[in-house]
Amino acid sequence: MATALKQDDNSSNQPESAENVVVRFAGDSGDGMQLTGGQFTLSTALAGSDLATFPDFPAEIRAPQGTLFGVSAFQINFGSRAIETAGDEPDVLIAMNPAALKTNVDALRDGGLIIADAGEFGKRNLDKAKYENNPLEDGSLAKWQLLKLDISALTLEAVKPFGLGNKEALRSKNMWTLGLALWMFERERQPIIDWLNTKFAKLPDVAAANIAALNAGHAYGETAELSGDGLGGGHLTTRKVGAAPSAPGEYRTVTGAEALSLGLVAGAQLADVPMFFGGYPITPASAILHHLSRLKEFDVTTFQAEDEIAAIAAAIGASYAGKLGITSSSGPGIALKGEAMGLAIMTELPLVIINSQRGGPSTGLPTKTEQSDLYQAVYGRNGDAPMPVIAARSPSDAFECAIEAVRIAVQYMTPVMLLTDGYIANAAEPWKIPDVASLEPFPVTYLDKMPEGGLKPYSRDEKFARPWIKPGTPELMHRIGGIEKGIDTGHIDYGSANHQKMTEIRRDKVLGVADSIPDQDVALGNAGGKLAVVGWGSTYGPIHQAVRRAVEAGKDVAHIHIRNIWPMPKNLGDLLKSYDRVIVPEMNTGQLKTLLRDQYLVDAKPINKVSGQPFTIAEIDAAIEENLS
Amino acid sequence: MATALKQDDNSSNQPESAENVVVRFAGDSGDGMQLTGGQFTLSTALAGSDLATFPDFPAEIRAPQGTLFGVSAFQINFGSRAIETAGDEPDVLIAMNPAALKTNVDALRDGGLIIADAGEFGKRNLDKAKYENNPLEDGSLAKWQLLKLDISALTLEAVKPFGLGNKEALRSKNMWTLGLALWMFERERQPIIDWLNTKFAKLPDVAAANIAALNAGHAYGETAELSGDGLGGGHLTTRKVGAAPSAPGEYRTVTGAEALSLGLVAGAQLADVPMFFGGYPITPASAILHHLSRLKEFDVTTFQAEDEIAAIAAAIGASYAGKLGITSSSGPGIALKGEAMGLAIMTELPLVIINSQRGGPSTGLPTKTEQSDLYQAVYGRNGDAPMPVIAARSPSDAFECAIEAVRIAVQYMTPVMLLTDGYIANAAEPWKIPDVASLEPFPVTYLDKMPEGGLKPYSRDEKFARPWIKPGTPELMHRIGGIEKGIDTGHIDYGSANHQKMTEIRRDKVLGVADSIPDQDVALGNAGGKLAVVGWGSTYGPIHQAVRRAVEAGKDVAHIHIRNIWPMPKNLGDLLKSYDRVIVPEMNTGQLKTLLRDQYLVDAKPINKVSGQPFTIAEIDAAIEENLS
Amino acid sequence: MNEMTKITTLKDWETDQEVRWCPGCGDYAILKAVQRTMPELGVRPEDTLFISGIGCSSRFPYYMETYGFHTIHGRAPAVATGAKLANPDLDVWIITGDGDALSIGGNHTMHLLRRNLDCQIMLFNNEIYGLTKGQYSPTSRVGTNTPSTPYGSVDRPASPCAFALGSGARFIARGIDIHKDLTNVLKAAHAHKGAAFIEIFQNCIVYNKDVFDEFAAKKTAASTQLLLANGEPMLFEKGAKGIAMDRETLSLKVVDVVDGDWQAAKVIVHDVTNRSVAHMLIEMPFGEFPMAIGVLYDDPRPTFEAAVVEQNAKAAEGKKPDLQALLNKGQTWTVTEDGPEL
Amino acid sequence: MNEMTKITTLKDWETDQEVRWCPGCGDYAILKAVQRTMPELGVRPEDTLFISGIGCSSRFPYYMETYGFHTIHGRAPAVATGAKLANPDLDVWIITGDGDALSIGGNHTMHLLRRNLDCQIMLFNNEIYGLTKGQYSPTSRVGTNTPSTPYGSVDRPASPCAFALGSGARFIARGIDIHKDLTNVLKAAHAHKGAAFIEIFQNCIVYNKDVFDEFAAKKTAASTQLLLANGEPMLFEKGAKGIAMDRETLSLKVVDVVDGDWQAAKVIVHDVTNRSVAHMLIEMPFGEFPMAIGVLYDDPRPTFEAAVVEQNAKAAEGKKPDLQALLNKGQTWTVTEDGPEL
Ligand SMILES: Cc1ncc(C[n+]2csc(CCOP(=O)(O)OP(=O)(O)O)c2C)c(N)n1
Ligand SMILES: Cc1ncc(C[n+]2csc(CCOP(=O)(O)OP(=O)(O)O)c2C)c(N)n1
Ligand code: SF4
Ligand code: SF4
Ligand SMILES: [Mg+2]
Ligand SMILES: [Mg+2]
Repeated sequence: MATALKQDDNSSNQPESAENVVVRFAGDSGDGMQLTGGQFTLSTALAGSDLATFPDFPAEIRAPQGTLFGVSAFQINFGSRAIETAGDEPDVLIAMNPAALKTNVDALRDGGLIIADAGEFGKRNLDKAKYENNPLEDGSLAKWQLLKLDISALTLEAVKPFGLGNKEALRSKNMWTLGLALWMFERERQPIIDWLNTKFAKLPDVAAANIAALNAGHAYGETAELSGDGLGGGHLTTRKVGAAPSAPGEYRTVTGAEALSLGLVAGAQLADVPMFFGGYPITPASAILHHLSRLKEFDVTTFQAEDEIAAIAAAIGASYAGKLGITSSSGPGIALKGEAMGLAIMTELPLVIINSQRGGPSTGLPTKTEQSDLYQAVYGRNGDAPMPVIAARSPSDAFECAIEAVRIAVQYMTPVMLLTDGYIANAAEPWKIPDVASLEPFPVTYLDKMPEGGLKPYSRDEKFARPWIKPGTPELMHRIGGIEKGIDTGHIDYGSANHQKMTEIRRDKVLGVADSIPDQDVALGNAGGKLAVVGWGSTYGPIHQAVRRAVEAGKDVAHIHIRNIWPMPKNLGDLLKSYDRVIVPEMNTGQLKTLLRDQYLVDAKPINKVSGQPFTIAEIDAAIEENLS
Repeated sequence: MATALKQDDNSSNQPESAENVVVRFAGDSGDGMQLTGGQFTLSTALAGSDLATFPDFPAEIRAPQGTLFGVSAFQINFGSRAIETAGDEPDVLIAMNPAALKTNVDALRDGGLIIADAGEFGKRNLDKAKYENNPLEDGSLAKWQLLKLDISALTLEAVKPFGLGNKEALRSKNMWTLGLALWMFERERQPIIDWLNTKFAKLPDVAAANIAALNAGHAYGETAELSGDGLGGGHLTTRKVGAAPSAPGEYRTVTGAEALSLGLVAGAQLADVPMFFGGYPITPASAILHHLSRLKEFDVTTFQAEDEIAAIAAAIGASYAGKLGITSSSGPGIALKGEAMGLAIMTELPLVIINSQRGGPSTGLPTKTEQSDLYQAVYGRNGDAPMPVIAARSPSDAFECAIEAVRIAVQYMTPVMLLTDGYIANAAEPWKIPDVASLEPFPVTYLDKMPEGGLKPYSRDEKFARPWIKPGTPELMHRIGGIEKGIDTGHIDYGSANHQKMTEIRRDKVLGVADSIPDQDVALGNAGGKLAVVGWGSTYGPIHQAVRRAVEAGKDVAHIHIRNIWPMPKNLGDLLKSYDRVIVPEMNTGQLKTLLRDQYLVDAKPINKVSGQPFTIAEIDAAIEENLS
Repeated sequence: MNEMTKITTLKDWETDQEVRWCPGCGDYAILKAVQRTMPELGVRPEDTLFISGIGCSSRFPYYMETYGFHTIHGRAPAVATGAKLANPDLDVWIITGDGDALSIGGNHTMHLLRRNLDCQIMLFNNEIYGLTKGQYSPTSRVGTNTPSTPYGSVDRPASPCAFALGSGARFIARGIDIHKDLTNVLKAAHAHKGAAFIEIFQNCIVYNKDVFDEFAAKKTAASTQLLLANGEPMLFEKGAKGIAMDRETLSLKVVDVVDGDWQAAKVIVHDVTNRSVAHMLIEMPFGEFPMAIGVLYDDPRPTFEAAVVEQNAKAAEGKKPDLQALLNKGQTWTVTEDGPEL
Repeated sequence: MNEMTKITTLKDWETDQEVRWCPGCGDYAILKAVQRTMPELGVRPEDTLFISGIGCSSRFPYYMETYGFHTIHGRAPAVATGAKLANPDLDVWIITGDGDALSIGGNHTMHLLRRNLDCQIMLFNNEIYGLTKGQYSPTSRVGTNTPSTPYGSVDRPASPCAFALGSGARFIARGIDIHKDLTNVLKAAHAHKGAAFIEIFQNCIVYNKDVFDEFAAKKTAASTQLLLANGEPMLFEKGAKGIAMDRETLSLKVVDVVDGDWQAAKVIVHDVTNRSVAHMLIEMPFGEFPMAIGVLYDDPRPTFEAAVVEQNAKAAEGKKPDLQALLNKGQTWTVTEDGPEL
């Protein structure tokens, strides 16, 4: 359990060891908090701690400085044991201005530490944050520890030698703060210095100033006897969060968007087929487009289309032409692609559709996370239009899921929907880098000559997949389209019996995917028992932690996390029926629970949260408690 | 039960009385079979028989004459008792050419009657229909009664006096055939003559020729001693199908598309709000656009948009501006509207969305019927996007459903999806014309002055509906949009608690619609018992007939037909649980059954048909049989 | 102008919502220009409707104390069409961006223009997707480096005004966010009965800073901008240069004007109703030519909503909206207790 | 032309599928024209890809013995873009209708044109929605009576070629379904490297019979058609009339040509690279002017797929697609049995 920075009344200089600590950096959008958080993450990962992060952006537009809605925050939970969530309550809040303090302080654990840049708490900023009095002075923060530093002034001082303008100079505030944070948790500065030197290779002055600020912050921690309100006259000391036990291997940090992009590249390589990616920018899906457009040497073509429909249509065209078509968007954009998904289903072409879910409905909450597109993924098309759906649970899981999506698409000649969400897309975690040699290839074969008995574009293999034929292949000219196709021939066929049969084939083909996926496992706890907590996607972390606590407390609870949303693993029904109760926490109003109840007639109870924020462990704890009694 | 035209060996000249007869007119697309069927329907309705029809069009494009895929058919089932389906098997098939015979004869009841235009059975037409020999001559039709007439020649003869060209003259073949059919079933010719005179008011020659053909066909029946193969040397006589007992009142025939259009007009009048209809042509939804564009005097503005998205977007714009926005399409077009539906949900504007379902997925089977868009209706949007859904069961029910959809939309300030299908849209049935005075008005009130406490565009009444404010109203200027809205104020609000609350409000508002709808009734049979057959939409007919048979045979079966697909009637769960078994016949792979199982955890068993054709009674019979044993 | 209309001031057009663009964004200047212009148009806030799609620019309606609808990406023209048909008395303004209007929304833009719905369309062209953090847009120049084009964009850009003309627009103008003349362009657009298309060069200082400087910068404006005025010769460089027609190549050319004698130099007099010349002005390659600013084309035609209203009225003429009669239409029959009768 | 390419005949381009248009439909003539032209292009069926949307016209690919994709309504240009980027060696033909290309699909059409994807776009303009049984389309003239406009349509029609030009097209041509010259237009389009836009006037004999007769009818063709040929004077009426530039109004006019002396009449020589004149030819009001038929504009620019291919190659230059290295990119650390080390 988290031990946070507590009052240090033994004056010892030894770093205190903490199992895990939650730190939240909060500042104005212009203050570079995401960057600070990202670099802190890196240094923490390099120290071997396990970690999870939660970048919490403001709404889309850069807000005027100092306003409440312009606050950008980055939370990291790191520890010497397995970390699965970004933490319920921060132990430390670093607040770069009044607005950042106001919007974030309530989440801080009672007794937690506030480090505030007192230099920014002038009248104007206080007004903008709608503070009548200066909270650093009026005692309103009494239940927390408070450390006031004039970070602005300290930074200006530190970078003075580089002769930057005031505005420019203040840009290094975040590095000063990072320096202090690194000191607090005994992290190495060198990787950050290297990074700064690379980043500002063309602006050596800026690099030097930033490094100076970083060092100054660090030095400040080391030399100043930090004390403040609520520190009880004690000093702030460093906390060492040790390395988490993890399997030997090479590691890096990875965000969900990165891991997913890498997984797609890996999938295409394993399938031995070039990739065509059609996208249209939308938050939070754009990151995948951005990542892939840098990977052209991997036979990746990216196409920024005029809209989401064109993006999927182009991907379908590319698949027909023999590349692997991939498209990606978020809720509203996925809604627009529905008609074209039907075309891919009817023409039985491989296609991967990625949905980085965000808060809905409509434009909703573009920068907040949610899991409310499961219905849309499974059911959201005209006609009987079955499509495999899989969901990633975490950044590193996204890598594997992407490969799996590609495998299903090419082996079954079908579109596949891969669900991720805003939280996974932006969150970072340490990732044991897979050994490429250990990944199993699944090379596709195109039909490239006339089969005996003539060309039948809708004949099927044992998986019910039809052949993939590249235009350009002599003799195999054929035509496909969205009207019902005749069995085997693929010609237009309006016949009654044919439609019945083809509908069944399409259904059975997709159901058949279940033959190629592993049985559902139990992530934690026993198979069978009193209570199963069933999740999918990014709720993995809080569910897992809560179930772990419950199991450790001797309770009969299990965690089941479903990756294959459709079709589901074959044993899932029996597994669920082996529990007295099943609860399904979801960041929506109860969507997976519909599938479970429909498919298995189990009394799955929904536990729902739709606030744009991930579940806290405590919320799942409470649900477990309630359902065990 | 149907008694069809049988061998007439008592040579009696008295019309035989039949409980119901199924007649199928089949010919080339150019032969005017839909028209013939329509007029026969009218005359039958005028005679007071109950009836149901099933127009069976060829695929979209006019095919070259005489081809198999160019056959157009029209089936009518009429009787002196309640008729609910167009009939499983025709008793009489009128085949205007070899292709029509070939594609339709197999459905004919053993011993049924074929009337064929022998004049069209030349080599060319036989070839086109892929007949090696002339089936009228080679004995292959032996299990049916066969009457060969050279209708073409007889028609030419009849219209000779009018000096039309050969091609023009042959156009009257269908009227000749209709004349014969009218004779066979002792129907009045006058209404048809009136109709022809009106239709061809500007072409009196054409009118006269058609009337002459009609009279000639009729006279032919009366005077010729009709005999043929399989008639066993007997004569064809007339069959009188009496009037069905029906409630006193004024009647007319109506197709689903007509009734639905009329219902929308009625709904708008009852709500006292002008209608704006935005559509984009698509089969089979276009008919609604066509009907409404003729009703401008009812304060109806129709707008043919550039695509389905523009059609719904314009309807939303019109609703914001204070009219009732309505949009209509079929499967693929509805898929395109998904994103905009989210906008209507978020902005809480009234909107009616009509989906005339057709065979899917993708372009699918545009002219065939299916019920496979229920998933899309209930679940097919991004985010938690609840929307009321209702489904019409028959042409005349479509009128009431349209009014109901309008009522829910304006009373709850919400988009509403109204489901119909290709079968309902095109089928005709007798309709007891409602007394307008008996329809309950539900006039809307716009907010038109500043309320006490100031303007709160997202404040709510007891139904959770927000006020409807027309631009142009002084003082009440306000802004809405697709981003999450703050409680009451409607300002942009990204807050966590607010989103949670608003999501719940949107859900609860829609669930609250259940307070304003009647309890689910049992259409036939007892509440509680061995087996409930639960349907929705256009499967009403075959289910009802099959259950009637079963009940009459003493079986413990009930028919429940759900109009309110979402939210469902409050008593539905308990009602379903009062049966030992529940089966759900649907023209899809099992969509309503998902809702029932999810909502009530009842073991609803799907009975599915996806052949583009309505269920036959026999198919439901079989399902009942199987599930009773 | 309705004589009863109360006289408004800039303040009457401001909402209480905090404006949320990046400090320094060109959108602020446009907002102020609009708020400054509205009082001069003699219109009432309650009759005014701002409709936008999605993008930084599309936040605009929240800041106007009028009716407003922030719709979905690309669909503002369609929503506007419905609103205007539902209430033709509304004064409809569409606010959109280069992505919103020309990428996802190109089709609706074109159909609104060809139908000629009476409204003003203000396209904030910053040659970038601002809201989604800086990807290239259909108007970005070849080679634009963005997160989605790390090696530079390769697509040939669209020209908003050429697109509008090809779509059948009857009013086309160009303005610059911080240019004081913007007000006049807005007034001309408002005066035009029908769809008025205005491309406004807008500086996205975060993702595409100063891309328009080559002609928008004040210091060089005299030689880089051709400020158009109807009935006036097409002069720039303080009258030292003008635009004339090259009779050989049948295309425009820049000519020197000596001593102000533009007639001698055969400088063209701007006729806002000349569609062919408008086409040439729009397509003049910048660099070789100055950038044409102001009203390029203005030649009204009957509007869509007027035609719809007229047709609706005509079709309804003399007909009574009798619902019962409508239901009873066609051939009917009566069933009495004894059975049916015709 | 690949020298190895086997010589094909019309038969090689016909499928075994029954053609399902209405007897007499103009589509038949176009199909035959294409099947007749393909052998002359020296291309191979297996390298040829026909992509269509939805509509009567869009059934076309089923009848061509090539690769073919009958996609969804309006999206053919987008599908084609993906296919061509995936395999730039394919010879891509897009078949579309006035509804498919200009109503639901207008946006994709415009973006394909501005990007300049190398392909041929054949727009079958019959000024009606054929497949859905005769509603008016964006090209239908004002007053068209259809099931959805029982009182006549009121929308101003779009001009396909003007739209194409406004979208940045670099090749624009017009043809007539039954006109023998259609083959030449197709050949010119195929020869053009880049997006070649062809509007074909197509007679829908069921729902919009003979609407083009006023200029398509053979007997009056001499006076109603201006048949364009590059480098040739713009003459019609058997040389008795021509098109010249009105120097006053800066627009086109019809002039009489006496004794074949077109130079004297200042008749314009058609230069397919003159974009301004192309604009005027496209917008010439029919009646007052003849209808311009043939290649109106042809001035190639680099193509989209070539630029993409080039950039991809350049970006990959010297880089090895080493997946393991990619995964290991950035700062990594190693965990041994004893814990982490940098
Ligand atoms: C359906 C849909 N697709 C994509 C997006 C994401 N998106 C929002 S604004 C925008 C582009 C904005 O560019 P522009 O219209 O030029 O406006 P600007 O922000 O530059 O003013 C995009 C791609 C969205 N909101 N909805
Ligand atoms: C998404 C969608 N909307 C509507 C339709 C119905 N639809 C099919 S073709 C068509 C228009 C056809 O017109 P055009 O493109 O001019 O082709 P034509 O039939 O005249 O050759 C329409 C509206 C459809 N198939 N899909
Ligand atoms: S991102 Fe650009 S366009 Fe958007 S508000 Fe900031 S400066 Fe303006
Ligand atoms: S409806 Fe018209 S366009 Fe379609 S096939 Fe028939 S004649 Fe041709
Ligand atoms: Mg922009
Ligand atoms: Mg057409």
